[in-house]
Amino acid sequence: MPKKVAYEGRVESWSVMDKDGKTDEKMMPKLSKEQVKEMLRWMVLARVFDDKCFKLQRQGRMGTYAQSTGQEACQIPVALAMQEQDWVFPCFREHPIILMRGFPMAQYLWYWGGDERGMKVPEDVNVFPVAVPVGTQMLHAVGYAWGSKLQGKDVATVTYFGDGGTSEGDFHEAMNFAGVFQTPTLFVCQNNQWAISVPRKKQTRAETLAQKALAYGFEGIQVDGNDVFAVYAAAKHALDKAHAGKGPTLLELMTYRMGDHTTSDDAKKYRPPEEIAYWRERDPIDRLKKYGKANGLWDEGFEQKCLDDAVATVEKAVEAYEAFPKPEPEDMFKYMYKEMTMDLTEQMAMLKRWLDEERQE
Amino acid sequence: MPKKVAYEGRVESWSVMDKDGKTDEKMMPKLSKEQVKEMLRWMVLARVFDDKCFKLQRQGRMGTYAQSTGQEACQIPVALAMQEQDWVFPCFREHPIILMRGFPMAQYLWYWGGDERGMKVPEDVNVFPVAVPVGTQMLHAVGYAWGSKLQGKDVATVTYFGDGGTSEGDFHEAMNFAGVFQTPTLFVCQNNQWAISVPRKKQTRAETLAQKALAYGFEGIQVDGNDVFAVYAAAKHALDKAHAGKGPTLLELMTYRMGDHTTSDDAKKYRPPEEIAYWRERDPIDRLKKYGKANGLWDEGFEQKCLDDAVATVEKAVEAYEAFPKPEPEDMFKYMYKEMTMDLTEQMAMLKRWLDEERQE
Amino acid sequence: MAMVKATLVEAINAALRQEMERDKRVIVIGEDVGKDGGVFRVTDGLYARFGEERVIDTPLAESGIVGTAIGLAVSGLRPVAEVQFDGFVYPAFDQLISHAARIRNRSRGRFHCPLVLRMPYGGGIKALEHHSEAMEALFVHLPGCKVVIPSNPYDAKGLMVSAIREEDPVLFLEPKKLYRAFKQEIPEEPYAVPLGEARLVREGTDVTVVSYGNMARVSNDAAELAQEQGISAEVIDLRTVSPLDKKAVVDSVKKTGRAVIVHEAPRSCGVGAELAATIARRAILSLKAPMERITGCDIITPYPRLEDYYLPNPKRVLNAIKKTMSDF
Amino acid sequence: MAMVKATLVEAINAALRQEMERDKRVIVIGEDVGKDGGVFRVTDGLYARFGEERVIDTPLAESGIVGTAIGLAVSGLRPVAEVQFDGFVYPAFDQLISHAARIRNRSRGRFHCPLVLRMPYGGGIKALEHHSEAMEALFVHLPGCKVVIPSNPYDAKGLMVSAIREEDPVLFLEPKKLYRAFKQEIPEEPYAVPLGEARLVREGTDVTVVSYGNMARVSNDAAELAQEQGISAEVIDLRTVSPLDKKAVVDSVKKTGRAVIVHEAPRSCGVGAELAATIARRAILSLKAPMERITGCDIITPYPRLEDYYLPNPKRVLNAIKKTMSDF
Ligand SMILES: Cc1ncc(C[n+]2csc(CCOP(=O)(O)OP(=O)(O)O)c2C)c(N)n1
Ligand SMILES: Cc1ncc(C[n+]2csc(CCOP(=O)(O)OP(=O)(O)O)c2C)c(N)n1
Ligand SMILES: [Mg+2]
Ligand SMILES: [Mg+2]
Repeated sequence: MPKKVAYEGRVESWSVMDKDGKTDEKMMPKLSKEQVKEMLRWMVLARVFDDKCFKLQRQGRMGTYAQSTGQEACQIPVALAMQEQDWVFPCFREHPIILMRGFPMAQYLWYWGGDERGMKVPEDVNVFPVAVPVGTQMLHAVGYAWGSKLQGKDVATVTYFGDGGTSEGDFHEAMNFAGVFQTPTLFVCQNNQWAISVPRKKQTRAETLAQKALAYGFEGIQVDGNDVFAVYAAAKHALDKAHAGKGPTLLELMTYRMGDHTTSDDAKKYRPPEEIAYWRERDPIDRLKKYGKANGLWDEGFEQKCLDDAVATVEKAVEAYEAFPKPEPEDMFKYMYKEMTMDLTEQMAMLKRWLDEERQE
Repeated sequence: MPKKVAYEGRVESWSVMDKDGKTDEKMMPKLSKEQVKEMLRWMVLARVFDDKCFKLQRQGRMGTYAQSTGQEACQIPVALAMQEQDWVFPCFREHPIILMRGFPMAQYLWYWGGDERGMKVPEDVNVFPVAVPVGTQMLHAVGYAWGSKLQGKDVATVTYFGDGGTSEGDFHEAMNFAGVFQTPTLFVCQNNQWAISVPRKKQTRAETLAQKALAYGFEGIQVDGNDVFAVYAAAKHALDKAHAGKGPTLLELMTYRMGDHTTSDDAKKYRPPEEIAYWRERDPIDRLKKYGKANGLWDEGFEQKCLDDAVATVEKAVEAYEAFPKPEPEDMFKYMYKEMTMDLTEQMAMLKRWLDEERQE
Repeated sequence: MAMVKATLVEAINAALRQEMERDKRVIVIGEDVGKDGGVFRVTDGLYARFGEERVIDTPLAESGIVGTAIGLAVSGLRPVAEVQFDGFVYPAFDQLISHAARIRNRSRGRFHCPLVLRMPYGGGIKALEHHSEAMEALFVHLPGCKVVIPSNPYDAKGLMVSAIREEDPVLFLEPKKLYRAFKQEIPEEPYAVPLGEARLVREGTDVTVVSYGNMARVSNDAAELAQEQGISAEVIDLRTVSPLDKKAVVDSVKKTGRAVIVHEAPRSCGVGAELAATIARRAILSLKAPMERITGCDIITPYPRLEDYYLPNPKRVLNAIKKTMSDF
Repeated sequence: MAMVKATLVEAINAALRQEMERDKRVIVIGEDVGKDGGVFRVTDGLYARFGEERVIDTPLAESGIVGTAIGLAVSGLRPVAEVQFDGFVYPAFDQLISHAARIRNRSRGRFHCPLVLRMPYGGGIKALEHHSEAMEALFVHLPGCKVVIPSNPYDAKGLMVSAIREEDPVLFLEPKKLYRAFKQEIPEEPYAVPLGEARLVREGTDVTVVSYGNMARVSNDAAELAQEQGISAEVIDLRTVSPLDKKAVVDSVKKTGRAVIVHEAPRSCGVGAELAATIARRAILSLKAPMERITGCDIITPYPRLEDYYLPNPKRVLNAIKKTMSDF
């Protein structure tokens, strides 16, 4: 009758490749040569895209932008592990996976350029709109997965959030609903060590973020998030479970936000340079390049071609982005409801009058 | 480099006394004979109070009421373990601890009779008002503990909530803030197996509620909540920690809501009678009585006196409750702000005019 | 058409049942909506009839209910979610305002959210704190949801049918006071009452009384008292406060020249303010007297002992009607 | 009195610093308020000056910030909490409405909640979605909080000093567009501008323009344009929208006989509706023309590309002013 153990839980930590690109064969997931090359191509494209967006913002050609540099390996392998019918419910730093899931790049730029039409997701792209309020999107992912399950559809959902996002009440409610209804949902926490200026250790007292899954009765795994192979293996494991009806999984991907929080932020105010140097040595693209070279998957020519192709793709998208005509003021009214209400019709007319009057003077 | 263990956590389960009142001496907390008797006295009083409130409601002499019968041992020992300067932040089923902390019984009845003056807590009673919105009060307890700590005061806070309450986002945010700021807070979850008609196992997939503490990096303990000694031991342990600056603790007290959810509910619609029978055999008062008798702490005369005293106390309080004059309509306006705004002054005058007009006709 | 006598609870229950029969995408979720049938028994019998895959008890978490309902809706279902009491909608406010109300606009029509969020609404039943709120104005002010508040079983059923068939989020606020207050003959078959159209409860010539929910009944009682005193009051029941049928209100005031607006929600920035502002803009030249607003005060809804003082009643409305009869 | 030139950011920063020096119970909490000094740098330097026990970065959780701030306040401190942007206050809505706003009333004065909740407010800076909201009406409608929206550095400092010294919760909404728009001479020393008193920005005789926040500036610009056209507009800056200084507004309209109300929040059930309803009740006989409301539309605040169409501007206000000049 004395003290007994009522519960024991544990969290594994997965990594496959070290910082020099050497892999642990026992842990190495099955991936074809072509798949590995595909990952490199997408990661390079994402990096080039990111650099370009940063520059566009600085040149006043785009609005506030949140860079993903350094976090590519948290996303590209997940896209690879997903089935076609699966959905992504992103936060706002998920450019790599959004693009790899087929979102047209030029249109995606419209969004960051401040145009709602950027989030008129094409019908065949299984991505939900960018969610700006931190923590809110996970519930949508759980609801979508739950709904698919109720309809007998074999669809898993993947939702992204940061270390900071785990503090919001909605994270808790999403994880709990996922556990209770055993929804096929993969929760991907990109633990990039910072929520703007707040370091991970001030965000929660928990030793790992992965262990938060224990509170909901499902599996959490901590993964080297700058290691494409570890991320792929963990995502595959979680998605296989999801598709097999075995419920949700939380992955904590250990990574680093290499840039400022957004183009409005100046991380120098709060981050030590040593930390950045530490993580620069663990750059996910460099690691994959080392692996590829050491294993005879590619040479420098291939890498250069990845880069050249990426630059060309991005430049073309930017051109299309900038050529896009301005939205019409009517658009502000037309999508409030399926049919415009009388009030909105009147207000739209009123606004038109105002605009006419303003133009006249 | 392969799979490593990133985290291991465990939750203990504590119990001291079995259902027949036999205790495990190794686990038995230090309590004087007088303290044990005090616990019985208060538990009996709480039970008598509860029965009376139920009847008052049925007779139309009081409003909707939430019974605490069966959960006395979750509260009385905690009050005993608290220091005088500590505070309670209750939910709505905490009559036993609220009364034991010194809240005048007649005034407490006003609250349940639908009169705000019932929650004008006396200056020397360290109890925060009843919180009706589930899950919200824990944040206040954490804030109060945090504030006391910042002011260098040695105050711990105790907050109560149910199994259902653990599902709200605010529970998560409260637990997380408590962990991060290491506030001297005792989280008491009365797991009475039901949240109205929703059984514990549909509330969360977690095997225990206590393990939810692991997500915030602090200790959670599952305790037999119908065992005064186990609850006392666990509360004392947690409060000693809190006062020693060692942060928060979560206790999951395993108990049972013997009555309906409230006087508006009919639990027969959703609960099996066997379950009630099972728990009736584990009644916390009966168990303590058996212990007291077996250990020569008291005889039936003492028990009868507890009961008689309780009845007398409650009857007196009910008399005072019913003799209390009606509140004035002005009261609705006077406590909105420290000073009434111009608008409120006008609205109060308007209301008075209305009432005059209504009376005239 | 076969008719049945039904309370408001029964009318909504029938709408839910029939729509669930008609369309298997319709599901019901919420706290205690299953076996228990909801704390007011509005979902009674649905669990037995449709099973636990379509009538689902959720954990106790309102943001979770609304947030997952958004996902359910986007996935192709038509969730009818319940918040157990009006006062507990606030935890879900962010999901409602930041997501349910915006998904169509944010995605320029690619996604939309056919979600009905039901909740027991308003005062008058002497309940605990937070169980008697009237917060409709929040959802009138922040756009993207429609907001329905029925005043009788007939409308309740028809409006619920429409709400379920809507392609956008609808808040369906059910006046607790009316749940079992009276029965009314309603068609047994499903029928739709359109959202956004006020109902003329009673024709009159001297003054227009605009209201909704339980206050529509209070207003009608007041109109009857007024009739006894020779005043002919026209009573308009808005039925939905978003969209607001301003035309019906303005036309009536243009006819009568006087207006009394009645609601139980707090006064400042309430629906009454919007109506008064609208009338002042569009019918000011018709006004023969200042408009009167009979509303809740700008205070916390009082507990039962003071509640009767707080809630507008027929006498109060009658006095306002009489006041408008003294012209400028 | 020594004067300094300050932006709105600097003015609020000075108020915070000086009040923290005066009263050691004042603490600052929020996301990134510490080393980072807040995303708009409003709390810049406070962390260095007062240390991590008084300037505290919290986890990313708005309900947690407001909920614990309530406890902090009741424990004897005077928290100044920050929500990082107006659009992120909704997760804290329940704690604000159900608790901060009610604790005094619920306990009949035994407890109260001296909490200041600051947040960057409103549009005009071409920000991402949810970063340009104007949701003040919610807190005017549901009572228990005071709501301040300054339009210039002088008022901002004085109002912040008052807010911190208040015994009840104050929402302090800081117009982003004005953060660094201009500098103004303000006293170096602390001074208090009382809550609930409007400011007469500009006297006039023909029409009253009522506004607050950035729109007070827009209104003043419009008044200048009107002046050029021979119209004398009186401009009132409400400064606090709860309590509302209705007297100032009504008195002015009684004088001018015309009213234009300007805000950037959505129109329906906004502060403008309340003002129009109030004027229609109390000054209707003085009105020479229908009132005009120039407000945001009942739509989701658009993204940067369409934002300029949405936000009221001086020309729009001028046109409304001119419209009121054509009498009935
Ligand atoms: C509800 C809410 N609060 C605050 C913000 C402002 N904000 C945007 S991102 C961010 C930090 C997010 O940190 P994390 O979740 O770790 O994601 P990361 O930015 O590191 O990818 C904050 C505070 C927001 N967008 N939503
Ligand atoms: C936010 C909120 N949602 C819903 C309710 C209605 N409600 C009151 S008590 C309750 C169940 C509470 O269950 P639990 O937390 O287990 O406490 P217990 O009643 O069992 O003591 C519900 C759903 C509420 N009061 N607050
Ligand atoms: Mg982060
Ligand atoms: Mg329970």
